[in-house]
Amino acid sequence: MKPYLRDKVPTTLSEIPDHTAYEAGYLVTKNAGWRNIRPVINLEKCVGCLQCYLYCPDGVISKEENKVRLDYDFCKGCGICKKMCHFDAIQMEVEK
Amino acid sequence: MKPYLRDKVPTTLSEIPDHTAYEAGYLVTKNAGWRNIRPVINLEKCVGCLQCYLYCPDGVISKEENKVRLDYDFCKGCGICKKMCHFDAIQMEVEK
Amino acid sequence: MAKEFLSGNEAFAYGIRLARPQVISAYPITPQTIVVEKLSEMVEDSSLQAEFIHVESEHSALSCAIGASAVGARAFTATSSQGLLYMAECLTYAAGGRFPIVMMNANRSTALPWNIYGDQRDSLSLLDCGWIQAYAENAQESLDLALMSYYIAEHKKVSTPFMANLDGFVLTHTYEVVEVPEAKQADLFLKPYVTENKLDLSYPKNLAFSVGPDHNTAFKFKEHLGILRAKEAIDEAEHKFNEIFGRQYTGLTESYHADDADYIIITLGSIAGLVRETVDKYREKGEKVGLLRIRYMRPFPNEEIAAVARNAKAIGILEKDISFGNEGTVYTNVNSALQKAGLSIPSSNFIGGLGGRNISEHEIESIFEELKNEKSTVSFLGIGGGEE
Amino acid sequence: MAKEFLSGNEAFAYGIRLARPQVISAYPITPQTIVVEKLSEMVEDSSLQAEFIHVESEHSALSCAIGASAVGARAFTATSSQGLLYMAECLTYAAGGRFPIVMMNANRSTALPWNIYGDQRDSLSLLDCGWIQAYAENAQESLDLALMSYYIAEHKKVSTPFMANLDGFVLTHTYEVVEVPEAKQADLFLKPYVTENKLDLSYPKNLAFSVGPDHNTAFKFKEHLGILRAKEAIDEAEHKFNEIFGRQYTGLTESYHADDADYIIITLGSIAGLVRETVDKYREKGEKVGLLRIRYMRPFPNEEIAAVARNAKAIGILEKDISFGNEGTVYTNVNSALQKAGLSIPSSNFIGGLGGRNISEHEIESIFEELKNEKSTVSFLGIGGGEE
Amino acid sequence: MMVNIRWHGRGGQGAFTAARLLGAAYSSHENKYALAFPSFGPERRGAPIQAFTKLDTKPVVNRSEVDKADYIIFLDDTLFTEGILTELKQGGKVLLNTKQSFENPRVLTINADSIAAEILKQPITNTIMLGAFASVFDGINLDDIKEAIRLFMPKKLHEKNIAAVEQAATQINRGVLL
Amino acid sequence: MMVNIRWHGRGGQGAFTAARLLGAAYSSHENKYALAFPSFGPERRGAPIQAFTKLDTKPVVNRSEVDKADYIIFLDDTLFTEGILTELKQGGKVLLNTKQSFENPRVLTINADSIAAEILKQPITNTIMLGAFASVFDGINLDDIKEAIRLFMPKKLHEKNIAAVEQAATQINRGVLL
Amino acid sequence: MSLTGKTLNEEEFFYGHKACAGCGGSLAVRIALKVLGERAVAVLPAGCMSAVAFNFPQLCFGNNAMISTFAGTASMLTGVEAGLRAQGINDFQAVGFAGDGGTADIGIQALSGAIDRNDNILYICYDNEAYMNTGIQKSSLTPFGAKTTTTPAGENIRGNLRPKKNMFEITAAHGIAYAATASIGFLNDFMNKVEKASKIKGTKYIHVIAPCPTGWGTATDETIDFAKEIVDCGLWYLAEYENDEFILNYKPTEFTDVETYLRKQSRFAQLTDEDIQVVRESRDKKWERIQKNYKVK
Amino acid sequence: MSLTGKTLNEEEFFYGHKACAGCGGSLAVRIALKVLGERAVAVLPAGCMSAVAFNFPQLCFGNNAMISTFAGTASMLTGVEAGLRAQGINDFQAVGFAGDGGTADIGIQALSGAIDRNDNILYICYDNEAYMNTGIQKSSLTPFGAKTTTTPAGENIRGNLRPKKNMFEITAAHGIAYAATASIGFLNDFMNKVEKASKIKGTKYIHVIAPCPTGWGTATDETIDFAKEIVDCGLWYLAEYENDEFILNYKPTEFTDVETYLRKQSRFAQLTDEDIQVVRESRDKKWERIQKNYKVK
Ligand SMILES: Cc1ncc(C[n+]2csc(CCOP(=O)(O)OP(=O)(O)O)c2C)c(N)n1
Ligand SMILES: Cc1ncc(C[n+]2csc(CCOP(=O)(O)OP(=O)(O)O)c2C)c(N)n1
Ligand code: SF4
Ligand code: SF4
Ligand code: SF4
Ligand code: SF4
Repeated sequence: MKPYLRDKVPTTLSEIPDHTAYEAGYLVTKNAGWRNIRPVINLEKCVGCLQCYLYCPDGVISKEENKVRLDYDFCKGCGICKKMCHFDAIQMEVEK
Repeated sequence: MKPYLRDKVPTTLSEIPDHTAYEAGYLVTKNAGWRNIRPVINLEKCVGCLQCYLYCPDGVISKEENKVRLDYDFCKGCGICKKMCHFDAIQMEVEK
Repeated sequence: MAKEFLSGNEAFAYGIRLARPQVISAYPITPQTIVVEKLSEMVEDSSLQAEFIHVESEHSALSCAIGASAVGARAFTATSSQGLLYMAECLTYAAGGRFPIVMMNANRSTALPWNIYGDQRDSLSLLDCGWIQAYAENAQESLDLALMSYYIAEHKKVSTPFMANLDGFVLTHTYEVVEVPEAKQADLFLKPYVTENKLDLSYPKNLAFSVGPDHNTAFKFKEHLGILRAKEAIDEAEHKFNEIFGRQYTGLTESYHADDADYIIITLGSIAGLVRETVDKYREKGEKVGLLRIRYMRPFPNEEIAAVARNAKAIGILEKDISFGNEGTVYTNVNSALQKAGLSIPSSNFIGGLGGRNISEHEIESIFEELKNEKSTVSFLGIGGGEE
Repeated sequence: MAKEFLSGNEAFAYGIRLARPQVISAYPITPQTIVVEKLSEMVEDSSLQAEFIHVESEHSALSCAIGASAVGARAFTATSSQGLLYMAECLTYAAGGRFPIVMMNANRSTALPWNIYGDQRDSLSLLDCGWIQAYAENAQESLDLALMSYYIAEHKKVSTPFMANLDGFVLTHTYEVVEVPEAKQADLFLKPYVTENKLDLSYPKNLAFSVGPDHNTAFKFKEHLGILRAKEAIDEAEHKFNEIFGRQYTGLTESYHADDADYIIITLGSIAGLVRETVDKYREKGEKVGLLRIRYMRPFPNEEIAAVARNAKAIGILEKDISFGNEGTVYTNVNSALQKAGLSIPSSNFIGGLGGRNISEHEIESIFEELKNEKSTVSFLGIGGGEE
Repeated sequence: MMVNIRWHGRGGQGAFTAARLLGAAYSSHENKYALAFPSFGPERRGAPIQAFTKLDTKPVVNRSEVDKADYIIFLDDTLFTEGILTELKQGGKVLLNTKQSFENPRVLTINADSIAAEILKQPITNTIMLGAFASVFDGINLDDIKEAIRLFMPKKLHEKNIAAVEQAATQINRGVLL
Repeated sequence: MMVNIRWHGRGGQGAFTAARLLGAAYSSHENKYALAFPSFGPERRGAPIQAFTKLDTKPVVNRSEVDKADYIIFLDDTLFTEGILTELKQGGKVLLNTKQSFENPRVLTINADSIAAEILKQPITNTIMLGAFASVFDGINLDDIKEAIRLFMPKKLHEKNIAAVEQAATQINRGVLL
Repeated sequence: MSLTGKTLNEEEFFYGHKACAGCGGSLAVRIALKVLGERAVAVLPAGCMSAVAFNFPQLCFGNNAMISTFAGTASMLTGVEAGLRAQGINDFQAVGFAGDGGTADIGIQALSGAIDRNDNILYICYDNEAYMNTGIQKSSLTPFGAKTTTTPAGENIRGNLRPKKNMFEITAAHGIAYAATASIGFLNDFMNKVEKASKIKGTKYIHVIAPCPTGWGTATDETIDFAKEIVDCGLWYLAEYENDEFILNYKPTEFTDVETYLRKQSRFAQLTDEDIQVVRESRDKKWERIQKNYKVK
Repeated sequence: MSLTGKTLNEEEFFYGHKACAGCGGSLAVRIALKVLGERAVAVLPAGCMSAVAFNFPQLCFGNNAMISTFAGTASMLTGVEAGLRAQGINDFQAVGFAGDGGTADIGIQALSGAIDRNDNILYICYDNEAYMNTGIQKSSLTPFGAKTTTTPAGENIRGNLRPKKNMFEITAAHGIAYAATASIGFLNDFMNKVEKASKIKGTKYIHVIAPCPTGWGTATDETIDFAKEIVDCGLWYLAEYENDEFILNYKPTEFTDVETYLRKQSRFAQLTDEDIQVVRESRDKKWERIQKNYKVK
């Protein structure tokens, strides 16, 4: 199962589990703040070779209709995807 | 240095060392009591091949004038020396 | 129930078999080995269905037990002395993770100097690590504790690992008559382990995680509550145990003529038998002395101690332990109980049995005599008091 | 003396360099790493002549130090938290062998849950293992302790390993102004290590041996005496230190307006600074409150505590620690000191800072307010009291 | 009165080095004291991090991170949001490395990136922001900062960083005027 | 009154097994209690060792090795010296496996080696000495010993050992008459 | 059928973690879990990968996962595997992900024990060549010449003086059921090895090179490049051990220059030409032995 | 000149100890010390050899010697070596004597670390094939089929099911300076290996088979016979590793029957003919590999 953002952040004594055990894949913060540059995919150029999908350390690129899609909530802007794209379909742009 | 029997057995609080450190090779008891059979060397037959000396686990056989000598204080009567002697110079005898 | 002639180690192994652990991982160390050897025989002869893992060290023994417990299996390990120290990291880990593992510890002196005989420095030096700590007096209690331990450890309110301590050699290697319950009865007493504290293939979990400054206290507080609540679970277990097996235990402590005594020896483990016999002798002479045997060091019996001490003129704590640079650890704990209860009575510490030194009946008598001076002192049996 | 802007870790490393250890063996762990990294830089740049050993674990780190000390070399190691627990077996070993190794411990919470921040559960849970335990308040004291530690540990009457504790992050990673003594002066203060407790090629020894029941107590008693006598050695060291460097320390404890105070907070480590400031505020208002800072947990300052508590109406023990199933360990020890001195005054336990939780000035005030109730309670800062 | 400075940067940008240099520079004087510390924990490359400097005329004993700061300094404007202003004490100021300009008088800006590119030839702005701070904050002067750079940074970096710091001091002044 | 029995043998001779069988046999009865334990520590092959049995009509609580014994039993006469007699309680007896004869009425002898050779076909004398003890000590009868052998020894050893025990019981009686 | 981006499980199991931008280790973990799927039960010791993923309430594994003690990866895996099996559960894969320090130093006792028992577990060492989570200290897998905080480079010493321990051959010397080396620069190879391993019963060990931009002093977008180059220049190799045999999976026709590889990383900045020659020679010596003892596939 | 009974140092350094009669381990320690002489500084972990020799006030080493923690043989040796060197002392030999359990199980972390650092120490493992001091429990060097107290033989299981870990090849896979196997049945070979090792700088590992009559269930006078036979029947071999190369020192012209070897020991009493066939086949497989990978001298 892919970890995903939850609404509820356990904080009170009773919400905190009795054991160091909790639901798998429970996310409460994003990683978008890590970026000062962001990858932008040019879907025109993308041929769906999936190299970016495969090599993204954060797994934020997913397959979509023979091309790829990027989850900016969790992309850290490392630039690997751009480097892996042999079709020049990804550009890194400065964050605003 | 070969460990050897000492007269003094430290027992009082002041004789006991301050650290877990003491003179090397300090013996206060013998092992003769371990034996119920004892090796007896027939010096006539002994040719000084030193196999018993070499293989005695307790090191109680020493070289002496081209033959060997046995320290009964520490021999345990295992019988290895007898087995190692190709010249039948060692016999195991029942202890009294 | 069958009557058998068993050593403490064997009795404990019989109790563990009745508890049906699913994973056993242990590493040999004198004087614990027999319990593990017995269990491996039981696994071999199929009288116990368990995975028996030959681990490479005690750290691995407890790590393995933690892994097994983390998937919801009932796990057992056993160790002693150096082994307990070598797994210290995992002790804290298991406690913080609230894994109800049971461990038998054969109380043994710790190096240096090396010594394989019984004293209680090993377990008492790790008293703070979050485990329930019980001390058995004899082989029967060892067996019964083994069975009860899982009931208590796994209790929903408790979820805390359990260390059952048996005095090395004088208890672990000494044979006596033991009643061995039947498996059927044991199954009535102890149900299979059910928990949400586990990795679960149908409901994935993340376990044994990090918690930052904000919430860390909450986890530690809950861990503390868990072990405090063991007290109720112990009462519950002992009550049920009595119903099924007809033997009643007495909770965190056992009082023997302590309630109305002027002079009380507080102690733990197998030496209590000899103290009890000595109390009888004094009582025959009409002297009001008593024994309070600590059965559990954690949770600590603060109330029980205060209750008997309230009427006493002096108490003596006899323990096989020294916290270097201060005093015996049991003594420190008992003193705190008195202090919190506002009881200002003389209490003295008698440190004995270190490295397996024998504690004689005569020495126990001399403790009672010493208590009559109504002073607070710390002394080593056989050596005496402080520096001078 | 040069004035430098250093973190606690760096200051400690500077102090160690002045002490000229011959063998350094350590394994990385947050928040200790910096002290080791600094020392490796010093070895690299030749400002320190020592063998620097990259060991494979903390058990090996201390084993290696023991080996070095066993041939008469001055040895240093450092660790924290999990690392301290992982080497627990060697702690007891070094103490029983009377090897005057110095170790810096960066106080950090212990897993589970994982947490890298500062609390004192690591060292306090291993209080009984026979080491001298000191707690520094700030970077200057860290440096000075590093240098004094060898003087004390190696003192003929002491021969006991020394653990210097620095609160993780708030002390180890926090930069402040520190006076750094010069090497020449330091050499006046601390002489090379000379001992008979070593393997010696000109006079062979057998070390680290076994001792059976008969004599074991004697060794344990001597070990106990050694650490008790550290008190004199500490006084001696601090006196000499003052002569040479012009800074005077105050032995096992440091009293700040505690002698005539009605309400006293007893605490240890870096939080003392904030308590001191709070005491100032109360004193300005004319309220008689005070601070007793414990500088050494072993040997334990029984007399010092009794002396200030004698005139107090209530005392509060503030510590970053909990012994699960009972109370904070410092509290237990302090209560025993009171009990032995026959002082029946209310004492309360305030457990704070677990897993690096901040202790605020406001909370310190609330402790003083709570003490005015003159009751004995145990509570967790931020959570409160017992079960309900 | 204690002055609290909070630094914001990303793992790898040197925010803590600046915090430390500031503390060292300030406390080099008689009767001036400082504490400096990073936000604790492992610093992950790219992750937003903080660092702290506390300055006072008596020894600083409160070792905790403070909620309300006198100055909040950003090495990177992608970390800045207006919400941060609520974390300022009254009269407190934000110092921001940015190309943009802000209307808010509590936000002082400087284009540290361009100074860095020009003088340091590297996108490292920590000492530049330190220089900017020194010219804004009365309690410290530029020479102390330069001295700290000489004492605590590798020798080969001295010259450039001192130049950058000087440049920053002039530019932030302009920033304030905006 | 408690009866203390001490066994002397060498590592590997089974002295402790005998001690344990005795305890089990005795305590199989209502209101009879026993403790049995070896001399603690690793048992080295060949090394002289001891084992202990304590018998009583109330639970035995004293777990320590006793200095003075009611019976001292030797599986091997090379371990015996006359000095040992001082470790007997008044009225106490030594049981000795030996070919020799002793004048001392406190020393009861039996040639267990020959019984072992004859019946067990192995030089193991522990059960034989146990049988001898049973016929000397009133508190226990031979049947209890046989039952303990059946319960605690591997099945294939039952028959021979029971035969050996019976033989021993008759022989030691003769020994006493000497 | 061999695994590729197209055929790989689309689910993500390692997501939202706080690893550095461009972290190679996190890619190794992510990909391995995609191969193993939801019935992977993961154990991670202290180290970057656990530190970035288990910060309650931010829990970044979608499958079952737990942190182990630093020394206890393999022994906790053993317990997990035995514990599930003891409950009659068999369709799962117990997998460990440990760093180089956690594997080759403190964790080797437990790993060696698990291999010796032939426990049915998969142990993956992501090798970033130092203790990274604690801030780049030397481990026994730190290569010769690398600067770390405990092997500083200065006037007297130019970084780490010891060669890299060969965990692959050490596990092979245990007679392990399956061992392999890999690199995240060659993901298809890695994926297929993980898949192959998951189908073998007994203990499996995969050692995957996973560059760490933070510790190596490289740009975040170069991680994969270095993971490729280290193989191409011959300082790492792709191989397997099975049935008592070593197999080399890939032999570069010609090695690229190690100097190029080294000079780009700031951890090697201080190396002299002689140092680099030492690296080159030890590489050649290693390849001689590979040539001799490995079957080339 | 090779060492023999005639040329060996006449001094005894291990004397008066309480090892069982006929103990093979004690012979290994005794002989090694006679080779190394009075400047040997010995470290022994918990185990039979320390347990029998260090009972204050009965101290049975004539040279400098100490007990280490069970896991800490190698790391304490490292400290001893570094500590003496730091004091300017160089003419000594730091030597460890550890049992099979202390070496291959709990001690392997420290041993692996010491080899990795190439510390100048000599580590001798006396292998009696089980944890003997605690009463014969299985270690990872217990051979297939052996009965121990933790691998009991009964209706369901016939003793230990796992093969013996190969410590010699594991240390070799570390690229150790020198490693060797030996047996106390071939004392001259053992003596010469100890002597050779003492002259090599760096880490040296010697693994010497040392039968234990108590644990093997054999007569006290047969110790040497078994130590010979285990080599003659091919279940053990005499070899060295040096300069990246394996060398076989001795190849029996024809193997004696393993069955004869096994049947005489009570630890193997329960083995069936099929079990023995398994032993035979695994021996042959091992020798095939030796044939292939070892240089025969
Ligand atoms: C017993 C113990 N010692 C030390 C540590 C501290 N520690 C945590 S992670 C870590 C570094 C891990 O390095 P590595 O295994 O190489 O993984 P990486 O961080 O590089 O991913 C260390 C030393 C610990 N948690 N436990
Ligand atoms: C940490 C630790 N665990 C367990 C022990 C107990 N112990 C002492 S000696 C020993 C057996 C040693 O076996 P081995 O290393 O094979 O040597 P041997 O006794 O066979 O000579 C064990 C398990 C210990 N001393 N320390
Ligand atoms: S920049 Fe890095 S994290 Fe973002 S999508 Fe590309 S590879 Fe993934
Ligand atoms: S019998 Fe054994 S101990 Fe005695 S001399 Fe012969 S070999 Fe040595
Ligand atoms: S330090 Fe290295 S290994 Fe750790 S998270 Fe960052 S990039 Fe990954
Ligand atoms: S048990 Fe074995 S190894 Fe130990 S002393 Fe006896 S014969 Fe030697």
